[in-house]
Amino acid sequence: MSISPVTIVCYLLGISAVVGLNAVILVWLERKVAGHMHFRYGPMEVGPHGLLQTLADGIKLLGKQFLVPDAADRPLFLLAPVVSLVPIFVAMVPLPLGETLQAWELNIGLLLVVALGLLNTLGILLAGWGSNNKYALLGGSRAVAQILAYKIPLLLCILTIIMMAGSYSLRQIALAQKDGWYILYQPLLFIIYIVTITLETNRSPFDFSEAESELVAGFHIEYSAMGFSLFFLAEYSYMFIAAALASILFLGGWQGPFLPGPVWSLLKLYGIIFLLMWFRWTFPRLRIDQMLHLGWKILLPLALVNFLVTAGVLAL
Amino acid sequence: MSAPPTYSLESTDNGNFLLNLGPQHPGTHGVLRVVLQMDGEYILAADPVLGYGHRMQEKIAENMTYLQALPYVCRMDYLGAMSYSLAWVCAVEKLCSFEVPERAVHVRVMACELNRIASHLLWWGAYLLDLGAFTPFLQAFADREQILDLLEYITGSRLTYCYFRFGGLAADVDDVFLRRVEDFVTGFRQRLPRYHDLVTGNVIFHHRSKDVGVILPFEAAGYGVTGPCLRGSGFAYDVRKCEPYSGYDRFEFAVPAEQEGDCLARYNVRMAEMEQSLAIIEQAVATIPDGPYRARVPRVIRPPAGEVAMAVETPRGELVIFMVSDGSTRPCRVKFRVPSFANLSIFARLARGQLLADALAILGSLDMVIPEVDR
Amino acid sequence: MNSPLATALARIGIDYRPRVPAVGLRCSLHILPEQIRSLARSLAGEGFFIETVTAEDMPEQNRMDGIYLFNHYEGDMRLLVRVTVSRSRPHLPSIGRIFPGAVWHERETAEMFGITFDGCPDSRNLLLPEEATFHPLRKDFTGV
Amino acid sequence: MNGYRYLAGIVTGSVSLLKGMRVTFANMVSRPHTVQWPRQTAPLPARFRGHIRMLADEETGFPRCFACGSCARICPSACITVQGRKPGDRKKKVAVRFLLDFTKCSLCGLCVESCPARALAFSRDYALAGYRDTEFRTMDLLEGLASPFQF
Repeated sequence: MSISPVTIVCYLLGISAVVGLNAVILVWLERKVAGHMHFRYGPMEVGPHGLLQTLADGIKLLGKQFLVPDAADRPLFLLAPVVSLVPIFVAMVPLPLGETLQAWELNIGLLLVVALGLLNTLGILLAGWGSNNKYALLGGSRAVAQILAYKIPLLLCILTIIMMAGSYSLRQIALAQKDGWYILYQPLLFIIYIVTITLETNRSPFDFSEAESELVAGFHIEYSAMGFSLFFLAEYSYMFIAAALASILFLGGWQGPFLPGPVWSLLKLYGIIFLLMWFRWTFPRLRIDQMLHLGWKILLPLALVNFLVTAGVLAL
Repeated sequence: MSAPPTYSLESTDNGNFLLNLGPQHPGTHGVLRVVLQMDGEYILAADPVLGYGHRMQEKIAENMTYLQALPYVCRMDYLGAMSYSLAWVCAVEKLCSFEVPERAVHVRVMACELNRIASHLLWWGAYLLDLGAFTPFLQAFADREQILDLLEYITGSRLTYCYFRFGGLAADVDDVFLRRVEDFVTGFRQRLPRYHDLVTGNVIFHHRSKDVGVILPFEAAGYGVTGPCLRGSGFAYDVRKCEPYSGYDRFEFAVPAEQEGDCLARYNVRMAEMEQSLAIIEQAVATIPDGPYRARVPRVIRPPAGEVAMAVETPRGELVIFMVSDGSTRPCRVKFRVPSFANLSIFARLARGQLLADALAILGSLDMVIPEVDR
Repeated sequence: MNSPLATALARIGIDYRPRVPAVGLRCSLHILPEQIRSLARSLAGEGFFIETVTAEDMPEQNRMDGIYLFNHYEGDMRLLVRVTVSRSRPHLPSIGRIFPGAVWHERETAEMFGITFDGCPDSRNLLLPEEATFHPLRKDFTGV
Repeated sequence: MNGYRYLAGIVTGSVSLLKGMRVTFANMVSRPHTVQWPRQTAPLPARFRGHIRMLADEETGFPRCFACGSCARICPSACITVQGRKPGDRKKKVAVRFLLDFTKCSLCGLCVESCPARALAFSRDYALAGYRDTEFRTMDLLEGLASPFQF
C-alpha cells in the first residue's frame, strides 16, 4: 500500500486542524460548563459569549517565555510535552467520524488507538521526572501507579465489544451496530468504559497526577508558555479520542437518522465529553489508594463478569 | 507527646525527602508553611512554620486606646470578624460594667450568627476545594454573598465590620433588614438539602473524610482544641452554652456533637451548626424589642484597674481575650487566645503517617484562618 | 463542691477559693514556679484543657508573671494561674510534656518575653523570624 | 452477605453520585448570580464605607471642618492630617489642609463617628486606581471645596 507524500501532508494538516480546533472549543466549553455550574457566566468578553477567549489565551501563551528550570533534566523536560502530544496525531488516523470521513481504514485500528493511549502516561512520567520537582515527581509516579488499574478493565471492555462485533476495525465495529447500538446490550459496560476513560484522560475525580489542591499542578508544575499549552492540547485531544472511541464502540459512531454522519459523530462525541466535564465539576477527587481499590476490586471484576456472560450468551 | 520534629535536610539517602508545603500552596489557605518529611506519599513528620503574617496584634492593642484597637481586632479572623468585635467590646464592657440595651444584644447575636453561617459556608466550599471539588466552593459563595449583602446593609462593610461599640452598636437596624434576614433564613433552609445532595451523601466524599484525621478526646484536651473540631470528638463544649455571653442564654439552640472525631464528624458538626444558627437568628428576629441601640457610655473609656477574661465562641472555636487594665485609657496587657492556633497545633500529630492527600484533607477540616494563627 | 477544679487543686494541696465569675474567671491562683508542673499534671488528670500560656511584663515592679489559662470541657471552670519570675533571668518549668499543646504557647511566650521554658521539647522561635533575639512584648521594647 | 453488601455499596454509591450531578445540572440551567462588571454593577448599600470625604457647609460652601483634630486623634492608623486657620471675621477655625493617607486607612469609620461637626462622610468610590501610590498617600479632601482664604 503506497500513499503519496501529498496525501500524508494533507492528512497531517487535517488532523492538526481537528486537534487545534477541538482544543479551542473544548477549553471554551469547559470554562462555560464550569461557569454555569458555579452560577457564573464564564468567559464573555472576547468574541460572542467569549468564544475567542481560548484563542486569545493561546496567543498570550505563545508570547510567554518558556522557562526550563536549572536543575531540570533538559532533554527529558523538553521531550515530555512532545511525547504527550505526538501519539495523538497517529491515534486520530483510524478514527471514522463519518461514512467516508476517515484518514485510513486500518483493520487493527482499535488496537492502535488503545496502544497509543498508553503513551500519554509516558509523557506525564517524563515531565514528572524531568522537571526535578518533588510535586512533579509525585504527579508522575501517581500516573504510573494508576495505569494498570484502569487499563485492564478498559481492555476487557474493548475485548467484549470486539467479541460482539467480530472485528478490530473501528469502521466494522460501528457498522455492526446498524440495528442496535451496543449501549442497549451493554449498559454496564458503557458505565465501566466511561469511568476508565475518565481515568485515562486524567480528569477529575481521578486527576491524581495534576491534583490542584495537593500537588498544585503535579507533573506540569514547572511548565510555562508553549510546554504548558502542549500538555493542555494533549489533554483535550485525549478526551476527544476517548470520547470518539466511546461513540464508535457503544453509540454506533456516525450512524443516526436525519442528520449527516459527521454531525452525529460530533454530537455523540461532545455529549460524552460534556459528561466528563460534568463529572469534573461535580465530584471531589478520590485518593490514589481508593482509585486502585476502584480499579482492581470493582471495575475489573465487573468487567470480567460482563465479559464472561457476554461470551456465554454469544456462544449459545 | 510532642517531640520536636526530627527531619533533617541530609536524610535523603533512605529515600525520604522534604516537601515544602507552602507558604504559597492552595491547600494551606494562606501563608502557612508546613515542612513535611515524606516517604513517597506518606508523611513521616510535619512541622508547621508560622509567622509569615505576624503583625504583633497584642502589642498594637497595648499601644492604643480601647476604641482604637477595635478595628484591628477584626483583622485577625476576617471570616468571623463579628465574633472578634463582640469579644473585644464585651471584654471592655465587663471591665467597665456597662449595660447593653436589649435591642443591641439581639442585633449582636443576629450579626454574629449570620457571620458564623458565612464562615462555615466558606469553610464548606474551601474544604471541598481541598478534596478536589470546585463547584461547592462557588455554590457556597452564592449563599454567602447574601449574608455579606445583609451585613453590608447594616455595617457598610463586607468582611471587617467594626460595627459593635462599647454599650451597643454603631448604628441601628431597620425593619427592611429584619425582613431580609427572615427571607434569608427561609430561603437558606430550602437550599440546605442541595448542599447535602451535592456533598454530604456523596460516596467519594465519604471515603475521603471518614476515619481520616481522628482527634481522640484526650488529645483534644492536651492540645486545647475547641470549636467544631472538638465537638466532632464527642465533647459538647460550646462557650455560648457553658458561659453564656451577650444574651445567648435567652435563645434556644442545641450544641451538635459527634463521637467519631474524624473529618466527617467535624463536617457534620458544622453542617448541623448552621441549622442551629438559623434557629437562633429566627428567634432573635422574632423577639427583637424596640428601644435604644446604644447605651450612654463615657466618651473616653477608662476602665478601673483589673483583669478580665472574655470567652466567645467564634466560628472556629473558643476565643479568649485576656485583658489587664491599669486604669489608664490603654490596656496594659492583652492576650488573644485564638482558636485556630490551638487547633492547628494538633495538625503535626494528626498528619504523621498519613498520605499527602489526607493531610490536606485534615488541614482543611481544621478550618484555620492563618492571620488568626499568626496574629 | 466536688467540681473537677476543686478535686484537682485539693490533690496538690491548694485551697480552692472560687471567685465570682464576673470577669470570666472561676478561680485565680498565684503559685511558685516549682508548683506549676504538679498543678498541670493534676489538672490534666481531671480532664482540663490548656487555653493558653502567656506572660505579663511589669518593669516598674521589676517582675514578670507567667500566666496560664486552663479550662474544662464541662464548662465555666476557667482557672488563671500566675507565676512570678525574675525579670532579669526569667525561667519557668515547661509543661509541654503534660499538655502537648502548651509547646506552641510556650514557644510564643519565650520569644515574646524572653522567658526560658526549661525542658520544653521545642525551643525554636514560633512567630518571629528564626534568628530573632528581641522580645517585643516586653514593655521596654521600642523597636528593632 | 458480604457480596450483597459489596453490590449494594456500588449501587448506593452510584446513586449518591447521580444526586450530586443533578444538583450541578440544576445549577447550570439556573440564572448566574454574578454581574458583568463594569457594564453592570451591584447596588451599593446606603451605609457603604468608602474612603472619607469632606462635606461642605450649605450656606458658605466652605468645608464644615473646624479643625478640632478629633478625627486625627482617634484614627488608629494615624492617617489624617488636619490644619485650620481662623478667618478674621469668624469665631471658629476653618480647615485649610485635610490630608488622608488612604494607603494606611483601614476604613473603620471611627473618624466619621467622632467628628463633632459632622463634616465627614463616606464616599461611594470603590473602584479606585492610580498610577502611583502618592495619589492615595496624600488625598486632599478639600479639593473642589470653597475656602475663605482664597484671594
